[in-house]
Amino acid sequence: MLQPVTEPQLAAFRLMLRARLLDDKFAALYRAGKIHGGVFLGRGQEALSVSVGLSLRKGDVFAPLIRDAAGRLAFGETILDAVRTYLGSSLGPMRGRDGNVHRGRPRDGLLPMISHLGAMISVVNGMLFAHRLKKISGTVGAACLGDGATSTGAFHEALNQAAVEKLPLLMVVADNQFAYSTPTSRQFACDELVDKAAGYGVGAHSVDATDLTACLKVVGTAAARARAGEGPQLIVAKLLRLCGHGEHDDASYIPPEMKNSTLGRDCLKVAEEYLLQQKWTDAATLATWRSEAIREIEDAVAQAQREPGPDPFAEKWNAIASEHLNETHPQ
Amino acid sequence: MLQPVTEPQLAAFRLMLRARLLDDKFAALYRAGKIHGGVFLGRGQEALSVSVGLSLRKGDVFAPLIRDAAGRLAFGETILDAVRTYLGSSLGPMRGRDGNVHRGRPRDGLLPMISHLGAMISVVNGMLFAHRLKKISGTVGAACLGDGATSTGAFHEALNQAAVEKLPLLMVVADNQFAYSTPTSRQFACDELVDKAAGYGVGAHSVDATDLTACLKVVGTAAARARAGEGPQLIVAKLLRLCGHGEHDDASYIPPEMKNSTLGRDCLKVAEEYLLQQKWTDAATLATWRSEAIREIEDAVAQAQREPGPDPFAEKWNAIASEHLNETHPQ
Amino acid sequence: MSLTYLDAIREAQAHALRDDPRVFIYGQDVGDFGGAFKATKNLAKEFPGRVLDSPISEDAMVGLAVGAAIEGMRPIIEMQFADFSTVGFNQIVNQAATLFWRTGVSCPITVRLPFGGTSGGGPFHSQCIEAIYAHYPGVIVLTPATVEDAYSMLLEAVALDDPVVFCEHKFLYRHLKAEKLPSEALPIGKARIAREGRDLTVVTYSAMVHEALEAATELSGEGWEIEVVDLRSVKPLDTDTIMASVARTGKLLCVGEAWPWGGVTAEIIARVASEGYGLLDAAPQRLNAKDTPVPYHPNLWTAHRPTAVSVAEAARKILRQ
Amino acid sequence: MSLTYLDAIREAQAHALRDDPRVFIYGQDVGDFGGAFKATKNLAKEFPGRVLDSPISEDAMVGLAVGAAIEGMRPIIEMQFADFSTVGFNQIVNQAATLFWRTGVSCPITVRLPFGGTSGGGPFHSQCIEAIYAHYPGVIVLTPATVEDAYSMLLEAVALDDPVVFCEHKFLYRHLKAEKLPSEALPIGKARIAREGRDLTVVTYSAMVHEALEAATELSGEGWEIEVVDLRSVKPLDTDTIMASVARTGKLLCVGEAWPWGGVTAEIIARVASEGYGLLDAAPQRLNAKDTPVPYHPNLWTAHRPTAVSVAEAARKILRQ
Ligand SMILES: Cc1ncc(C[n+]2csc(CCOP(=O)(O)OP(=O)(O)O)c2C)c(N)n1
Ligand SMILES: Cc1ncc(C[n+]2csc(CCOP(=O)(O)OP(=O)(O)O)c2C)c(N)n1
Ligand SMILES: [Mg+2]
Ligand SMILES: [Mg+2]
Repeated sequence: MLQPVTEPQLAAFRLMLRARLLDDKFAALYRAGKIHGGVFLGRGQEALSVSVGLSLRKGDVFAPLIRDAAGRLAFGETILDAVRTYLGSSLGPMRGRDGNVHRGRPRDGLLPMISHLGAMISVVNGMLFAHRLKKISGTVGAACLGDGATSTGAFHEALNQAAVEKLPLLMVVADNQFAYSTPTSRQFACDELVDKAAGYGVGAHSVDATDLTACLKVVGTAAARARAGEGPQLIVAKLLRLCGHGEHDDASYIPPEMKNSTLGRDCLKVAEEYLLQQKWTDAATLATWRSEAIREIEDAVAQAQREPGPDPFAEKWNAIASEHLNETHPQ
Repeated sequence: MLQPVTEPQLAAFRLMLRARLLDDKFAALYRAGKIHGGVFLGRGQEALSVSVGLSLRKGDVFAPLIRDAAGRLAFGETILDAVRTYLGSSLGPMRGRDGNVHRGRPRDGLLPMISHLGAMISVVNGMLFAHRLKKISGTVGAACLGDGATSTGAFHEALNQAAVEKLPLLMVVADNQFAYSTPTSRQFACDELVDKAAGYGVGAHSVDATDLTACLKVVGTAAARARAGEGPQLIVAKLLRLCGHGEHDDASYIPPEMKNSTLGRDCLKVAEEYLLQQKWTDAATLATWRSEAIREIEDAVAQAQREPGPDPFAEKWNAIASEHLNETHPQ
Repeated sequence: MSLTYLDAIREAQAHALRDDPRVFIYGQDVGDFGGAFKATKNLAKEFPGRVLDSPISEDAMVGLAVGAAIEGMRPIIEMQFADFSTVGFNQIVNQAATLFWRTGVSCPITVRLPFGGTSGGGPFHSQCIEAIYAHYPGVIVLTPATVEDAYSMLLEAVALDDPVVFCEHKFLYRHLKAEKLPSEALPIGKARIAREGRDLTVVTYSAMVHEALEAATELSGEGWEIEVVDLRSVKPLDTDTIMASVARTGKLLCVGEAWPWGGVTAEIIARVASEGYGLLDAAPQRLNAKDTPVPYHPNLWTAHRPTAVSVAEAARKILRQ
Repeated sequence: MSLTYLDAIREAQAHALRDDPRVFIYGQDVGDFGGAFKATKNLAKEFPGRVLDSPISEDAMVGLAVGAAIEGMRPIIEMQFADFSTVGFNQIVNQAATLFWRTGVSCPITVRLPFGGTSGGGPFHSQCIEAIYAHYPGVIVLTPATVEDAYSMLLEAVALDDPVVFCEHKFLYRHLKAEKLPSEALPIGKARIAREGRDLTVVTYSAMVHEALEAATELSGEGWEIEVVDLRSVKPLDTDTIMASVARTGKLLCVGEAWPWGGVTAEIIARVASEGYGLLDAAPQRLNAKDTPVPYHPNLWTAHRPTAVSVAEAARKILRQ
């Protein structure tokens, strides 16, 4: 007998599943040589990422990083935007100018990351700061980061800036044990990354990122606190990256013991088992969800593949917005 | 009846006094228009600074900042080096190429700061790291910083780097309540800067910088721990800057209540009273020290003023060390 | 009433804050203190909540500005010295400068850089680093040389839909005076003929305009008429005005206070040589600072950067060919 | 045995580590993993404790190198991509580059920048930013174009007493092959005539040397003999070799993959125009990437940077004058 489907875990799981299947598709396309450049997956990070996306509302700000397919979908990014960007369609949000995970729609609060780690956080601050100046209240902004990127000066300056301005920033750190091949022991020396919170004077939250229920709860609480005006909230989530740094990387440096530990659990599997065990859903429903998602993804891929790539002759080769200057000073 | 003069406070006080008098002289020269560019004083910060300098030995590394006249003298910098640099003598360590507080002798472990705040810390790390590679053990390095400079990305990256490498770094933060005119409330939001230590996994030490005895003890302990291989030590010292940011600044933004608080005490006066009260010295001795220091300073100034400034025609206008390239590729 | 270049910068900011609710100022000590150079004096009081002290975090300062710009604001960032912008460099050239091209969303931020040499400034408080910004696509780089331009170009910078690096020369801050602020101005992207002449074109910008003018006065005593072109904006560059001047004089000297390699002077000579080759009747020359850090001591500093004397000397060499 | 450009870089580092106990390597993932591009493959194992993973802290990475250099070491820093060096920029241009001039103590560090465009790289993994480093006094900037130069110039870089920014082109990493490593080489600061010709001098560097050579082959079919000068080092620049070539051909085309404003091509044209004006019998020209971020999509990327086709086209325009 199924419980009412209003359990938040259910909606979250469905998004995670979609994200995983989307990632799987990108991996397949990569192997088939259909994608230019790198492919970066969020495998194992979906529970955290979806929780972040779901904690946000319209009007909020989201700066995902490379492993946030789930959070993006939860925040409202379409599968088509993702696929078009990966396949370089000129109709995608980046028009072939940028690719893969470097996509976004700033006007909708979804920031397109630049590659420099840590650089998006202060941009989120700026948007939240502008909200304050414009007397828009009740919004929050989430910035995602990895364990490795906590070593950047940009992270430090931005988190401190948010703390000084008491901005409603969710600083989400996915401590997935590796920065590319570099283990955390070569990245930081504190016991836990969340120990940094006190040094900035921000809220501190830890969570097991393999556990969807915990993620929803902890991220939700943090978001509520930020929204209530309690200032920035640092969330540190622990997990293991269940893929290579990118699809070019076999991650053979990850020790098997780690893979076999609780940390190495797949949050999607854990959540699925939990939902089934709670009888909130059943295998048939999950199969339907899966096939629906696959169809949507396949449709998007088929569509994007039919779409034209960018045309260098039609391209406006102007980096600046001031049209009058482009006219008076052509390249 | 005087106690034996081996009390470390006595030697420290004497250096503080020399630093204060040297600073006073620079201030006077500045007012008289005899100095090109800015003058930056350590007034009120001598107890901390001298403690850092005294905690170091030959072979150690010291990266002083703008308020470290006392520490420099304690580490072995001569008054003449300071005066020559401020007066632009071509015989000084910077040969008129750089001035005022931007002086040092890297080969002697005394780093000449670049102005970019936070930038010297990782350089100290590099020297300590080289010691390790060269199998030199037992050395430490001290890097000084202000409350304001803790907001720089450079500080964060370097302290984290030292922690990861477990380098014997003394990270000395003088929380003197202001960064130029900016109060700490606009600089950070943690309760105490020392709360940052846990987030880096480094030793934590707080001290009242108006109290010489405390400074000597706390800095000495921290240095001993670093020297014993316990990794970086963060020392946060509280005081009030008893001067302008530079001598061009009247610091009228500092509230009188703050000046009149315990924080606003002059460490030199406090130390003097304590030494007299302990009967470790007497007024006559102090007067002698003072006049000896003044004489040395005046002699140095007289000498540097007689010395030639740099000659632009004799100057080698080459920024690179590779002589063969300078020859084959003259400017 | 007489206004300095610095007053003009303050007034332009006051004007922008007054006229446009989207404008705010963010930088170290810009609030109650009014900035290290007093360029924001009294503005925090006049415009409460819109002139804010930042932590010493150049990277985050610029990042915040970009975010605010995405939300439709028009932030002005003050760097305490241009030299320190190197630690905010990434956010300027990779975040702000790429936003419009990548997303179609414009990034109207103005980053004010107090730049250039003053006596006793030394290696880290004197730099002229306009070229490193101009090298990147997506950035407008302005270098006003007069009180009037400091005012009107800063206003225009704030109004532009692109990231602007506004290089204001510290040496000119209190040195230059004008009677009143202009109500009209050349648009950004147009160079100005600062002095007309027929024998040689000197193309320059910022503080060096005044050295060039002084040299021109000196040379007029020797019978030479020097035309001085003040670029005003180094990116975009007004190639047309330069070319027209060179067409008249046939001779070109480019003067810059920055280091030589890849500086404004190199860019201009490259343009004139490739696009206006036939206009030249002598080899174009350039005069820059020496290729070393900027020295602290006035003896060295005066020899390091171009001055009226060295400009005149370089001009004579070309004229006598 | 056949060696790639990447192999050459690895071998040079192995050689330096073997011969000189002062050498160590520090960078993200350079240790057991062998680096993002495998340029340090197996070196951590071969040289225990001397090839170390760094945190993601470009500023501190360079700072550490400077400190170690002061202590007499010869550190090699690997940036994961040149594009990320912007956040280590300050330590390179203001710390490392000024040390010798300020103090007389040399600063022998080598900063390796995997740079340049590859298909699908996009705006932040493709940049050619040699010019921003070359603009600053105190830095040597190297841009090897061949397997042999990648090897010998990296060895020389490590041996030099100055900070070296070593720009190794990612496109060449696996693309170029050689039979063996050289035992002799031109010194740094000397350009190489990559192909002799009498009709036009094409001055270029790094990956563009190969585009220029391809264009030259194509043009030889049309009866033109193109001389291709491979700069090897963009600072210092070998003006003599360029001038001598231009003296022979009378015509100059400069090609660079970097953005145009103030790039290597501007610097070269400025030098030739001012020092070798009489040698030219046509306007010198330059061909660069377009002045926008580097596009991700191959369609755009191919149009953004110069290629053999566009080099040939630009050359024809000059030749037909
Ligand atoms: C400033 C900067 N330096 C280096 C890189 C190259 N880089 C890209 S991802 C990565 C590892 C990131 O690790 P982490 O932050 O833990 O995130 P994860 O990949 O584990 O999600 C590195 C070093 C970069 N993008 N930016
Ligand atoms: C990166 C950088 N930004 C700005 C400055 C300009 N600046 C010089 S000193 C100073 C204030 C420093 O305050 P603090 O760190 O508290 O040291 P204190 O002067 O109080 O000793 C500032 C903003 C700088 N030197 N470096
Ligand atoms: Mg990670
Ligand atoms: Mg302070």
